[in-house]
Amino acid sequence: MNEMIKPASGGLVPTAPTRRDIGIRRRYAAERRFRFYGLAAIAFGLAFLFILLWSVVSKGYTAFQQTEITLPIEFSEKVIDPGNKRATDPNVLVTANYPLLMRNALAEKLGVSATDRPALKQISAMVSDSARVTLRDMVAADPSIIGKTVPVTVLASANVDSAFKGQIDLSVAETNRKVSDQQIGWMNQLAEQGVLAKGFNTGLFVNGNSSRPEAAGLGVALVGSLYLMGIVLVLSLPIGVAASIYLEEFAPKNRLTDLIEVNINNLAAVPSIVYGLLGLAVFINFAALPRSAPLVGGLVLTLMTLPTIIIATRAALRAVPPSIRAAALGLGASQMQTIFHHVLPLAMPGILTGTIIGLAHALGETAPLLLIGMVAFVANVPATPLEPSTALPVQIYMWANEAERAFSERTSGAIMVLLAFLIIMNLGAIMLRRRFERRW
Amino acid sequence: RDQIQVAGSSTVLPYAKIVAETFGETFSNFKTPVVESGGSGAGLKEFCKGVGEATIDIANSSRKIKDSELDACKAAGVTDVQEVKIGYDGIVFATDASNPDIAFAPVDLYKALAAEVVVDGKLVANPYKKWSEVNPALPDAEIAAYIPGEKHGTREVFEEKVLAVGCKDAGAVDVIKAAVADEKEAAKKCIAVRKDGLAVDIDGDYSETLARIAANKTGVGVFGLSFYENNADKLKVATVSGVKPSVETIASGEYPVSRPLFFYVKKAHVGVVPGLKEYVEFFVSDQMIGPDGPLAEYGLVAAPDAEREEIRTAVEAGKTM
Amino acid sequence: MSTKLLLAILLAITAVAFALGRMRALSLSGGKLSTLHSRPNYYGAYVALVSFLPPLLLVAVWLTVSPFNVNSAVRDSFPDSVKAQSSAQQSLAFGMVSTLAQGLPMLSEDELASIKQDPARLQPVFAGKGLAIAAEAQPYMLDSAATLNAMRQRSQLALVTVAIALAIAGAFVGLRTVAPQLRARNKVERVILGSLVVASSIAILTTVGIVASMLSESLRFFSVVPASEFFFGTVWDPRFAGAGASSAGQFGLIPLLAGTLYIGLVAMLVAVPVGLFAAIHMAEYATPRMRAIAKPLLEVLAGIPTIVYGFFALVTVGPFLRDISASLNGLATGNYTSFIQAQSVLTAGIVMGIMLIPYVSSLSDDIITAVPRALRDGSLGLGATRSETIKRVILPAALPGIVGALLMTASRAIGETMIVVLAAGVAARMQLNPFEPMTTVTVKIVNQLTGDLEFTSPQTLVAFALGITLFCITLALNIYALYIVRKYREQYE
Amino acid sequence: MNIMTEAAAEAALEKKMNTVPLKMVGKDVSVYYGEKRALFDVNLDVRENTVTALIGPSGCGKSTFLRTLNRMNDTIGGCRITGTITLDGEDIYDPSIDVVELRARVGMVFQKPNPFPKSIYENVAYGPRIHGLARNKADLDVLVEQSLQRAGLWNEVKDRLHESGTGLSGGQQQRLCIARAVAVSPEVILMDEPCSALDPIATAKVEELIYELRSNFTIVIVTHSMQQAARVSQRTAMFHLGNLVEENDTDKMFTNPDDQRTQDYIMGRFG
Amino acid sequence: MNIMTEAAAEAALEKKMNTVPLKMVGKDVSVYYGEKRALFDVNLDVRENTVTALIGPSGCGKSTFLRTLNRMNDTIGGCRITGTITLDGEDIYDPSIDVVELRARVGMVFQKPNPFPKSIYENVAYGPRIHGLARNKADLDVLVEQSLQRAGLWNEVKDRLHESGTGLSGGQQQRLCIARAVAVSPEVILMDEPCSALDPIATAKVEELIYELRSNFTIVIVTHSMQQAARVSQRTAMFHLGNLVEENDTDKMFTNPDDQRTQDYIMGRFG
Ligand SMILES: Nc1ncnc2c1ncn2[C@@H]1O[C@H](COP(=O)(O)OP(=O)(O)OP(=O)(O)O)[C@@H](O)[C@H]1O
Ligand SMILES: Nc1ncnc2c1ncn2[C@@H]1O[C@H](COP(=O)(O)OP(=O)(O)OP(=O)(O)O)[C@@H](O)[C@H]1O
Ligand SMILES: [Mg+2]
Ligand SMILES: [Mg+2]
Ligand SMILES: O=P([O-])([O-])[O-]
Repeated sequence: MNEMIKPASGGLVPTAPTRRDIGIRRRYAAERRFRFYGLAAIAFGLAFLFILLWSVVSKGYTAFQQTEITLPIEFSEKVIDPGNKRATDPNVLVTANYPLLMRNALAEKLGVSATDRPALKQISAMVSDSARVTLRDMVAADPSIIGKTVPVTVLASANVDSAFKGQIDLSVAETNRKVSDQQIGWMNQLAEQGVLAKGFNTGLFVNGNSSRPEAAGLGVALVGSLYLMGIVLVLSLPIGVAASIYLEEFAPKNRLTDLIEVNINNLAAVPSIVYGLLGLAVFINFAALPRSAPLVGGLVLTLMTLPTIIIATRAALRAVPPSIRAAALGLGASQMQTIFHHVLPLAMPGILTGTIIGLAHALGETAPLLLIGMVAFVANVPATPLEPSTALPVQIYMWANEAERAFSERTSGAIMVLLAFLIIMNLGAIMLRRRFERRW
Repeated sequence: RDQIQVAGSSTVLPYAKIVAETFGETFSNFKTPVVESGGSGAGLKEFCKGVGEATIDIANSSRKIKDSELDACKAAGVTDVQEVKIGYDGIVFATDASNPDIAFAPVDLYKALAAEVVVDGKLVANPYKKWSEVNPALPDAEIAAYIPGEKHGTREVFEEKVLAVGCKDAGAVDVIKAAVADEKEAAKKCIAVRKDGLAVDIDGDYSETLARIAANKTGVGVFGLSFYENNADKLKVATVSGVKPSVETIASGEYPVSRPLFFYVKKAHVGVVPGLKEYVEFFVSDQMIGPDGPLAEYGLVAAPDAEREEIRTAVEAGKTM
Repeated sequence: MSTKLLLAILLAITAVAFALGRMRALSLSGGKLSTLHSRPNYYGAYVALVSFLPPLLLVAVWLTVSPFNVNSAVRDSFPDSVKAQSSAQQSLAFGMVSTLAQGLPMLSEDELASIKQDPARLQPVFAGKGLAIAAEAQPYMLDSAATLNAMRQRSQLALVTVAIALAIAGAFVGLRTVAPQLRARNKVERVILGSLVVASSIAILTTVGIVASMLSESLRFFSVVPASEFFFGTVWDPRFAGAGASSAGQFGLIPLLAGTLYIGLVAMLVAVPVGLFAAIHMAEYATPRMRAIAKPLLEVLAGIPTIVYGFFALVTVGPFLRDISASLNGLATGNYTSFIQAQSVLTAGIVMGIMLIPYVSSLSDDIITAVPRALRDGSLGLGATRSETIKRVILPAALPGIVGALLMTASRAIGETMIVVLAAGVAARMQLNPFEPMTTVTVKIVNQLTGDLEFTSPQTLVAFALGITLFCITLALNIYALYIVRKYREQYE
Repeated sequence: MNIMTEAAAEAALEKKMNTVPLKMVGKDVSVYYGEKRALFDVNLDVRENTVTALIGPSGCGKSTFLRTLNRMNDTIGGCRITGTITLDGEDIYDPSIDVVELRARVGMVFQKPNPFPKSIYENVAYGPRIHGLARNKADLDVLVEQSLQRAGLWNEVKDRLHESGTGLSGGQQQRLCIARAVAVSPEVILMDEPCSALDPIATAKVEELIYELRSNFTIVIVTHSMQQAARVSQRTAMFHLGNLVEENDTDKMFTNPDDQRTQDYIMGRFG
Repeated sequence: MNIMTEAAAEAALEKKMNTVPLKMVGKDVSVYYGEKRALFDVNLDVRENTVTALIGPSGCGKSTFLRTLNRMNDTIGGCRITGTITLDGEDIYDPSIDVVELRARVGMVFQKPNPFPKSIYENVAYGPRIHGLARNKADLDVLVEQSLQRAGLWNEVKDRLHESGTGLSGGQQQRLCIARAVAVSPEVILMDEPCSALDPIATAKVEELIYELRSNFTIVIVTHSMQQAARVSQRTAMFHLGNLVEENDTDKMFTNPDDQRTQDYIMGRFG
């Protein structure tokens, strides 16, 4: 072993080249160790990714299902419009006691007497309050429905939903949980009859936020995030690339450009909430853009993302070999042509990497949105980027802080949706990048 | 602008959300108001930026607006501010459901959590490590308390209604007064919380406190009543001075630790921003803040009948501060 | 005519101008393109620019200036009683007027007349049109709204006329100047260069904006709390400083700074080796397949929102570390108490480090891949093993780039908030034990800004001072980093 | 060895060049790389439709001087030039001069082959495209084929015009670069050791090409091979340590140089 | 021109080589780049302490064959080799063979100069360092100086050993690469057109070096210059379109080749 480690002497002068021991075994051990470190590093990263994903998915997959109650409901005129005034007062149909319809139908199904008030109250609690809106919308769409009996699907309340998914610990004392044994019994009964069943939770993707977990959805957040991403992409990629090209290729190299470079690096380090302060001061207080609007959010996130993209783009431009530039210049291409025809396409993989990282960062950002009013309860889906909206991470953040248990699976579900977005973005970028990637 | 904009306290947020949502469903000609969260101070700051389309209409607050803040408001042109009380928030102490029942007295909490306590008539750095050292009736577990961070309004209530009271009960006030001449300083010493890691400030929301208790089963956390009620299966609530917190005991004043919740309306916007007037009136109606309303169901402690009536008349009259 | 339509027309004119410019250049060349200074497309682009830029500028200026004119004119038409009110009140009134103006065209003559007679009907009528109007609309507002609409229309009409005229005139002038000797390419390129300069200046404007938006509030803070107490204070306890005069040092920056650096350091200790080794492995050893799978997967780590990491740290990593430390301690000493707290510098550092891995690995991977093949060959041809080649040739060549990547990463570590809040806690303490909680500057910035604290007090103002301080510190770091990179930068090829 | 001697013989048959009009004139040209001075007051004329060879030992400044002729030095940070260089009497360093136009007129082939990482076709078509030298695809195809043929590359690549130019062998790459430069038909072509990666046959082809081109183009070629200089050029300039040692007709230079250093260099006595 | 003829004369004085022992033997070597076959069943012997020159037109596979000799082709994705190559009788493509050790024994100088972006000193010291050839700094200093001197670079760089190797001119860079290879004192040195970037004087120096080295080393050199092949080599192999056309003693090859194609190539009749 010893002679392996000690380098052999001689071989300095061109005397006959004796076979030397160059410590090959030791060097190969080092090589293997080095390789192993790399593998271990990748494995470490991936392991954490999977643990993280697992912890999210195992908690969140149930959010994509929702317990629903499907029942024939009599749209009794006695309940909806006892005074028969709907012709003169359109408000009657809006404010009618729709939940009563639902309760009566359920009570009938379960054979509960109409005078057993405590039981009726418990039955009411099994149906989501959103049933009111569901039924009202049906009546509003077609007032002739009044008096008929129509099968209707409404959401079960969050507590029943959780219980049906087995998320409620039934061993806890009845007073300390949100569903009573009686309700559980009914739930099982209804499930057996096929009245109560789990269905795919479309509401999660189309509904706006709600204070009722069962009716709360990501609709607003999805639209908001789409607006945000659209604005950030459309603004930050061209501006970032343009700025990088100027700084890297045209700007004279002097103190001023040094300062700008340092400054841009520094902007990447500024905590994101500071961009929120800036956005509040500039876009809302000065430019009088509306609060809570994705436009403002997009602008703020653009400013936040720009440094990342500029830094990555400059690095990518710098990595293009000078000989390519010389070749084009030597043919009489202008500097602009050289850059746009040759350098930029070659730098594209790096630029895309930077852009993905920047966008991903922007997509997951909450803090700066706090100050410009996007961390908010918004129920109406925004039609334009100027209307109030939230964003996915904001929704996650807000749901994570909700007291109701049923929100926690939705939080994880929302995280899954966000991750799905990220993965789609990554895949797209990888596809693009693979078309360009090369080694010199 | 066709939407009401609300900002402020995260404590009031769930209630405001329920009202906003119901408002949007009931008044189909108005859009659902936008309710931002961000804290009472931040909400009031936006509120006091000025008057006009670009400013918010309502600030939720889990505390009364401060005089200095009101002055700042006025300086920025927000001269007429309506204060609306919506009810009370109870503050409870709870541990993991697996623990035995706990009964706290303010003095126990003071002794366990204060920075300095009186031992043998002298003020010393808090020496207690276990609850049982503080009071043998308490469990033999290490002290670990998750209390609201200093940014939270709840912290002030905790200090005033628990620590200060406990300080007095323990008879520490006199010792402290003897040591510190200044009245104000003395009061501060009474409510200073130990900083050796046994009392952990939580700057996040109650869900963070809950997660910490889940991770440390013997820890004691401070929660809002509504949060506790929604998670009663995971938590065990402690009595304070022998009273178990509930909507009833808090409404009756038996349970000592509670605080009022407010929102502030920009008078200048009422009647100008579509739906604002209606929203405010809807909020204070018994349908919402009454004892059978959805807010109470969620955990708000409704104000007594007379007080609610008072609130409504004040709103109707457009009384400003 | 709406502004959108106007822009569409301008674009159409521009397109025509482009085509004409190109055609003219072609015809001037008489079929011999080499007589032209530039390619015909450049002439087209030149004419297009001449025809498009001036009206665009006009539209931009007009749209910013004209509302001011119109608005002040409308306000002048308010009754004196309104004018007597504060300007805020007036602007609210104006807001209602413009809402009305929006709804006015929707009304029929009859409805208009009925409203004029009975202002109380105003709200229901508009509500019927789907327009929410506040309760206190007044009759004079209808007239003002009509005036507003008329003035807006006039202004818009004028704008359209002038802009289109300008576009056409521009196209003509452009076409006239087209000549074989015209340096069309240079001119077009100058415009492009101009836009590049504008793009670059955004970064500077951002900085100016950030500094400006924080400076005045910071100065207010420093007028209450002496700078020396802030910068050299070793106790962070802002709660009591506002009230008492004698409580010096309560706004001490040092513990926050210590926490920031400590947690950042731990995070970098995790992220740099892991990220760098992963990057090296992917660039130099991994099969294309593995690279194609592992690299995007690792990048997913960068995309996970920090709040998710925060909860991951809070519910998974923290308790795990605590429990493992308890068992370790138990094995070693028989005393099963944990020496790592669930909330600690270590927890925050590890989780933040994991988040940063892809930042290091992706950027380094690209940089390593960019090292020319000839350098690899040179080293391998001398009998170096791959790892020797990497360690001694490739990494040194890629070093400036990697240092840049690491700096970016480090700055992310310093600017990170949510993970720290959940994983390291909010206790501002000064100590060296990585197993104990600490907190960072960013956490305090967020907390002081979003809390329940009185917004006029130093407690919230201190956030701005913290922000500016962090800004200056990272600036200094970056200047130093640039100096290092410059010193060691090598141009290959 | 026959090629060489034949070429040398031909070169010897050239007329005296003093009467040929000047295409480019360098006057007191000095070049600095930062602090380091690489050229010292070089005065060198390039005659129209003539091949001028620049010779000299490694590092003497041949490439540097060549690059001043089409202002490629502009692209090197810290490179500074004093003196004047004119092209057809115009100062090419005049601020009013468009360097792009200049480089279209004064083309360049580099020492290290630097094909674009694009297809072979695109490599050659690029110049004509940006300068608008072809009206349509057919034109372009013809131009590309001609250029590749002139560079002696057509037969080797005609079946894979759309494969990447970087996949060629070193020699092929360099000939591709020559084809690329020729495709723009500049007035002056600068070549920096264009044959250093070529085998003798390809070299001979390129030399033939140069020979053929000089009736229409002015060519300046840097070469490390004195045989090549003798074969292809009519004028030769000898550099040493940044100084122009001698500029003369090629046949005179290689038979009876004026300067002792040239003599020594040619005889291999220093370097 | 004197150098060349002198060298050629010297080369002509060499003895017949058939008796010299074989250092490396290639048997039926074929190389594929993906689908493309670049070498066709080449059988070539490299004799000990001999300079073997590989000549042939551009793209004929000289570099490819050279790279098979120290398995540099391993580093090219998609490159596949069949046949056997032995070094001292050992199959170098045997799985048990260690490529690092192999490359330490069979060194290489490339066509394009590729100095590391490090100081000149570090460039040369790199090989000895990784192989542990110097016991201490003084040893290493000596080794670096010797190597640079052998590459004819010492005088030019001795004052700036710690400046970057990439700052040198092309010729200087290539000589630096040669110095770097020599510093490891391998048994076989492969050189891929090592002089293509060098001026005649430097070339002469390198040739002299090769001449000197061959008493201790086995050298395989790819060159595009038949004169160079004639001057420095004892054996010459001629490639054409991926085939080995002829392998012969150099003096025979250049005076009386066996193969018609060789004859034609040398006379410049094809390519
Ligand atoms: N970019 C540069 N920066 C600094 N010095 C340089 C640069 N390019 C060349 N030099 C120096 O200028 C001098 C002349 O270099 P040049 O490349 O012109 O020589 P050359 O005659 O072309 O040599 P070769 O025959 O080796 O190509 C050399 O000493 C070289 O080191
Ligand atoms: N990495 C590669 N991938 C694909 N084909 C290659 C690669 N390298 C070389 N070739 C092809 O293999 C053939 C032989 O190339 P090689 O480089 O060995 O030629 P050469 O004789 O060295 O030429 P030159 O004198 O120009 O250097 C050529 O046709 C070339 O295009
Ligand atoms: Mg040169
Ligand atoms: Mg080759
Ligand atoms: O968010 P709070 O102001 O209620 O703590």
